[in-house]
Amino acid sequence: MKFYGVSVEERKASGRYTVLRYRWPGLVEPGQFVMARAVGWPVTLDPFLARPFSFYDHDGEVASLLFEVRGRGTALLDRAHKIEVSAPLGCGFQLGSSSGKAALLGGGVGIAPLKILGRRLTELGVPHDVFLGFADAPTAGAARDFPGAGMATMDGSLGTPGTVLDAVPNLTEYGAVYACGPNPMLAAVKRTVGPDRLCQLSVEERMGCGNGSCNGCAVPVRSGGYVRSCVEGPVFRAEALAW
Amino acid sequence: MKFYGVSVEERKASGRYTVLRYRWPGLVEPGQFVMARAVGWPVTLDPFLARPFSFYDHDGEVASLLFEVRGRGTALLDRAHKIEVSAPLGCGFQLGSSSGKAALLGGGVGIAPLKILGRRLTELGVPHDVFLGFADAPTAGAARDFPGAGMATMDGSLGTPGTVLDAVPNLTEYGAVYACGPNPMLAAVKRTVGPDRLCQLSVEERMGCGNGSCNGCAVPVRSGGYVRSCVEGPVFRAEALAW
Amino acid sequence: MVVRERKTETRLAVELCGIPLRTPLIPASGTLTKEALGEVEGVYGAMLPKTTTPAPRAGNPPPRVAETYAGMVNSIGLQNPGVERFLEGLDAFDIGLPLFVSAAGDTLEEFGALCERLGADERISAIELNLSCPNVECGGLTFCAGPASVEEVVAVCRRATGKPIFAKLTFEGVVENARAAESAGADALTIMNTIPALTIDAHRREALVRGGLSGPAIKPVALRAVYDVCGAVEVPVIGSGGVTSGIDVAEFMLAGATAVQIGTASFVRDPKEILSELASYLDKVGLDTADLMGALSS
Amino acid sequence: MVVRERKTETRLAVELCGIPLRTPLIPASGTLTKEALGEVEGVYGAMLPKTTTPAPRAGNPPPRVAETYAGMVNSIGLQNPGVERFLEGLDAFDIGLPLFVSAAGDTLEEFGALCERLGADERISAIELNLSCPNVECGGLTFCAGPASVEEVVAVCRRATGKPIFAKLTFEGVVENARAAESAGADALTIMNTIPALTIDAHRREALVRGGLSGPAIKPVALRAVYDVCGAVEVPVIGSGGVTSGIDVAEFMLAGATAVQIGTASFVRDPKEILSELASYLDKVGLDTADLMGALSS
Ligand SMILES: Cc1cc2nc3c(=O)[nH]c(=O)nc-3n(C[C@H](O)[C@H](O)[C@H](O)COP(=O)(O)OP(=O)(O)OC[C@H]3O[C@@H](n4cnc5c(N)ncnc54)[C@H](O)[C@@H]3O)c2cc1C
Ligand SMILES: Cc1cc2nc3c(=O)[nH]c(=O)nc-3n(C[C@H](O)[C@H](O)[C@H](O)COP(=O)(O)OP(=O)(O)OC[C@H]3O[C@@H](n4cnc5c(N)ncnc54)[C@H](O)[C@@H]3O)c2cc1C
Ligand SMILES: Cc1cc2nc3c(=O)[nH]c(=O)nc-3n(C[C@H](O)[C@H](O)[C@H](O)COP(=O)(O)O)c2cc1C
Ligand SMILES: Cc1cc2nc3c(=O)[nH]c(=O)nc-3n(C[C@H](O)[C@H](O)[C@H](O)COP(=O)(O)O)c2cc1C
Ligand code: FES
Ligand code: FES
Repeated sequence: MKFYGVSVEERKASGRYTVLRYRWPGLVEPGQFVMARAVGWPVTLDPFLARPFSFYDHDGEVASLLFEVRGRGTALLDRAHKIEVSAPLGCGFQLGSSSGKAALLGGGVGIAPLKILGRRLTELGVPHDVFLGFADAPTAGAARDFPGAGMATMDGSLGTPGTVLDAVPNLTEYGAVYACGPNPMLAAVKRTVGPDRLCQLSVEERMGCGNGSCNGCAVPVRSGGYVRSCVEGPVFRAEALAW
Repeated sequence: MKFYGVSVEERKASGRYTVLRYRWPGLVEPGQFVMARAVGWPVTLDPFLARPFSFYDHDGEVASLLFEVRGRGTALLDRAHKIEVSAPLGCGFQLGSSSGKAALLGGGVGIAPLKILGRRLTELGVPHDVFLGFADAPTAGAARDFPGAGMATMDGSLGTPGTVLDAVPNLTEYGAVYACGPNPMLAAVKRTVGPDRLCQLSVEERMGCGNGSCNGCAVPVRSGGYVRSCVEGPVFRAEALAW
Repeated sequence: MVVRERKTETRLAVELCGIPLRTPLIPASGTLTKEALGEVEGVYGAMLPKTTTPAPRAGNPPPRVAETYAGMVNSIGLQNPGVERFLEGLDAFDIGLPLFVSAAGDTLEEFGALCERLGADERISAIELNLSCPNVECGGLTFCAGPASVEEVVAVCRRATGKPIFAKLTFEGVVENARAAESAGADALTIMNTIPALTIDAHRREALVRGGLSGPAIKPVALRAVYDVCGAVEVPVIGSGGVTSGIDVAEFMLAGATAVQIGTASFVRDPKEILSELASYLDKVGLDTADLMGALSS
Repeated sequence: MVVRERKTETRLAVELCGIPLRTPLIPASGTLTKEALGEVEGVYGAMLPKTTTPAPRAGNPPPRVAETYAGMVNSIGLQNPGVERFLEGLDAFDIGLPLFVSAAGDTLEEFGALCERLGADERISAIELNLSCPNVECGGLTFCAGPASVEEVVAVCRRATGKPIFAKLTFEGVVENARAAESAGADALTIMNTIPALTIDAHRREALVRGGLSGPAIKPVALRAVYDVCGAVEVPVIGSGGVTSGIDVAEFMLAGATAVQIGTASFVRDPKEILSELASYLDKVGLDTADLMGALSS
């Protein structure tokens, strides 16, 4: 796996999350991801593996990531001046099939790919609404980057009390649903949306390599067995997943 | 082993070596050493072990180390702003027994402990001469910190051609010899000085812990078996060593 | 420039069971996907896809990978589409290099039949028998359990094909197993596989991945296994386990290996860098890879 | 403040073979010298000096240690002054904690005689039998070679002393050996020791240290060994291998360990930090060490 060293051009807080910007010319599709780590030589042993992050935004020249500091990998990224990235990876959201208005649902750091997705849908002239779910008000600070988005917080301190699904007034008005967040949220979205509408989910599974080599990021599929979320995903049609 | 984080206050080149200075109040004896590493959290895995370095100088408040970049550990130290040190470790040179003039012999980075040793001998009023041996002229740049020292280079480009022993005009005029350098040099010093004069050698052996716990830094002794160079040494009377 | 490149080529080339390899590097089975072949051009001396089994295997449920200090634990469970679909897709791995195939069965009969099937395929230069996967229960049989079972399975495979056979062994009892594999007719030995390990998530208080440890952490264990085996057998040894840098490759060859596999390291760095580190090392010491083999002063 | 400290004490305390330990941490044999005891006040629940043998041992020639990725390889060769001088100096380790002593012999008779000698010393609370040092050839006998030899040596020691006996096993065949040690009367098992390994200096082209790998690198291997053994025996298990942080300690206890040894990590960090990480973890999850043991949800 080839990693490219890039300099962090900007780092800012967004709610409780961090947004990093770095120069990254080329094409990026919404829902694609990067494997990233703070710079190390010749490899970092501590932590050993790079970490997957969705593209938060990309304007053709500059990419940004939005992430939550969870453990060692993100803690180091949070203070790194130079990072190493391998990208763009995976299959993103399919934007082609226009079927009316789209709903974009994000939970927690799962909001990340919705930014670039919204940008691209706007470019394509696809009408869409964004709905975000957070644990509490401080985390919900990240919603500022999504003007006009509907919002829910689990503790009820901001927006609708409950999950992101509770923030959607009428799910049936949307012809397509795009969602990213913890797997239990995605399963709930799949159940709620039902089989009749286009529903695409960006799943989160532990990764080893990020380029399809290790078979580590297995996701069970309806057709039997597992597929790799880093190559066949991370975005799947809801009906393809066996959960 | 407890490590203390300290900030590097000054870093300068000395010939091909690096001199680092950091605040270190307390007592240090010439020949004692530190275990040091670039800062890591909670431990550094890369490299894993801290590295031993002689105190180069210490004025009661500020300590300095002189080192050669050899591998990963010293490469990281060479660019670190914060380092972690455990010190002072080991038994240094015995300065008590005055027996006339002393010769201080250093080879390569083995010159390190001679700086603080010379300072202390001067304070004690012990007359002494310093002799330094280097591979070549660029390395010999480190001699600038030792005004008046005799010098030899292996390639003959500066000072006497040959080893540090070749730089000493008349070894018999010295009542005591202190030496530090690669083990083969120390063995040669021991042979040349002979059994009749006080001869102390600071040896270099691979270390695990630096505080006597691992028995890794074994040096063979005349009395049989091995002793730990980090606790019983690193300075030994030449006659005690079985080489 | 052409001259210099030629020189590098000869300098890196090795021969394994009569098969010329441009470089001594081989991807470790299960660590390089066909989708990533574009990234590794010029690095390897042979190709080696993930282990194939007679029938398709779905593999183990997630989580399948977890990180550890300087390594990772995996429990993939030999996910693969089965030998027939594997062979249909094999052309993707045919990039002009000798093609080795890793094979595993649940029974002696399966091993034999698989080797016969693979042996009949002209694209395949050699078969690596995976006798050492820690993540599958082989129908009660553990083929690496001891010299007797190793000898039995290698003998069956030997009878099934005339192609070179490499026996990939685990490090437990590696020297006895290596002797057994050699005497049963293995042409080379791949030493070693992952080490059985477990990871736990203390915060969730649950076991995470029970599988095999790989990566830099295990390098000195694999290096010892290679060294010991090279002292005990005549057949060539292929090193595998924790190789992370070009210097590591050199160490395995100094220990006696003829070729060296790169697995987990390729997830965290570009294996091209490993090859160029090896080339720099050879320049520095003034040797070719072929001279390195077993060239430890002692 | 006194109240809070008291609370931490109970929260950390464990009982091992009826011996109360203030904390579940024990220094791994061979990794803490008496000269460094001042640095570790309050950290450990018991003391455990380096292995003693009947006669003095000079140990192996240098180099004895080498660094590896996230670990080190050592080949000390059980350097020690022999049991008599060891006992003369033992008071230095008597710092008000239960005192465990590690013992090794070359023969069954030596093991028996040593246990009798140590068992007669009132300062000693328990004896850890080092059946797993990879760095000495035990007069042709490898006591960890298999369940039969483990059973034999533990039985001999069991007859020699009424003191609690811990059998320290290597990870090869650890489950069978653990069952054998238990059935021969071991009161507890220490799982595990270092893993056989080798380091090579590629630049000098020489083997550096052939010995045992320890440190963070081996943690997941030790964790699996502990987990598997805890599932197979009734006696308490003491974890050893790669423990580097308080979270690691918790993982070993979740895997079933009653107490946990700190070895190599103490060379690179202050073990006090490990204890306070453990205390923070316990605060966070709201448990005492005693509740952690084996408390994996599955
Ligand atoms: C395709 C994909 C896209 C992602 N995009 C984003 C993103 O845009 N922003 C963001 O903040 N996070 C994202 N994640 C999750 C992110 O990868 C993890 O938060 C990160 O790996 C944690 O690393 P760490 O070293 O900080 O934590 P660690 O110390 O490794 O782990 C902390 C905790 O996080 C959990 N965790 C670790 N790795 C993963 C993983 N791969 N998947 C799920 N849980 C994990 C574990 O339960 C662990 O206990 C994404 C994950 C995937 C697979
Ligand atoms: C008591 C003592 C005092 C020392 N004082 C100084 C000093 O003042 N200045 C200085 O520059 N160096 C000193 N050294 C040597 C210094 O410790 C090594 O140069 C350093 O550990 C190399 O670390 P590295 O990571 O850069 O190299 P590594 O990558 O670890 O090794 C590079 C090469 O250096 C050699 N090496 C590594 N560790 C040691 C060791 N402990 N002893 C001998 N050779 C080793 C090996 O042959 C290796 O091939 C001292 C050593 C000891 C034991
Ligand atoms: C994700 C993963 C999958 C693997 N799959 C296989 C496999 O299918 N067959 C096999 O023989 N070895 C397999 N291995 C073992 C590797 O081929 C290799 O022997 C081992 O990982 C040690 O080398 P490394 O440390 O360089 O990775 C796998 C290893 C990893 C990490
Ligand atoms: C330098 C060193 C010396 C050791 N000496 C002994 C010993 O004398 N007896 C013993 O039973 N184990 C000995 N060990 C093994 C440790 O006690 C411990 O079981 C092993 O190192 C694994 O734990 P760790 O990774 O925490 O170090 C030694 C380990 C090291 C690193
Ligand atoms: S992360 Fe390795 S295959 Fe997906
Ligand atoms: S370095 Fe560990 S005893 Fe000296």
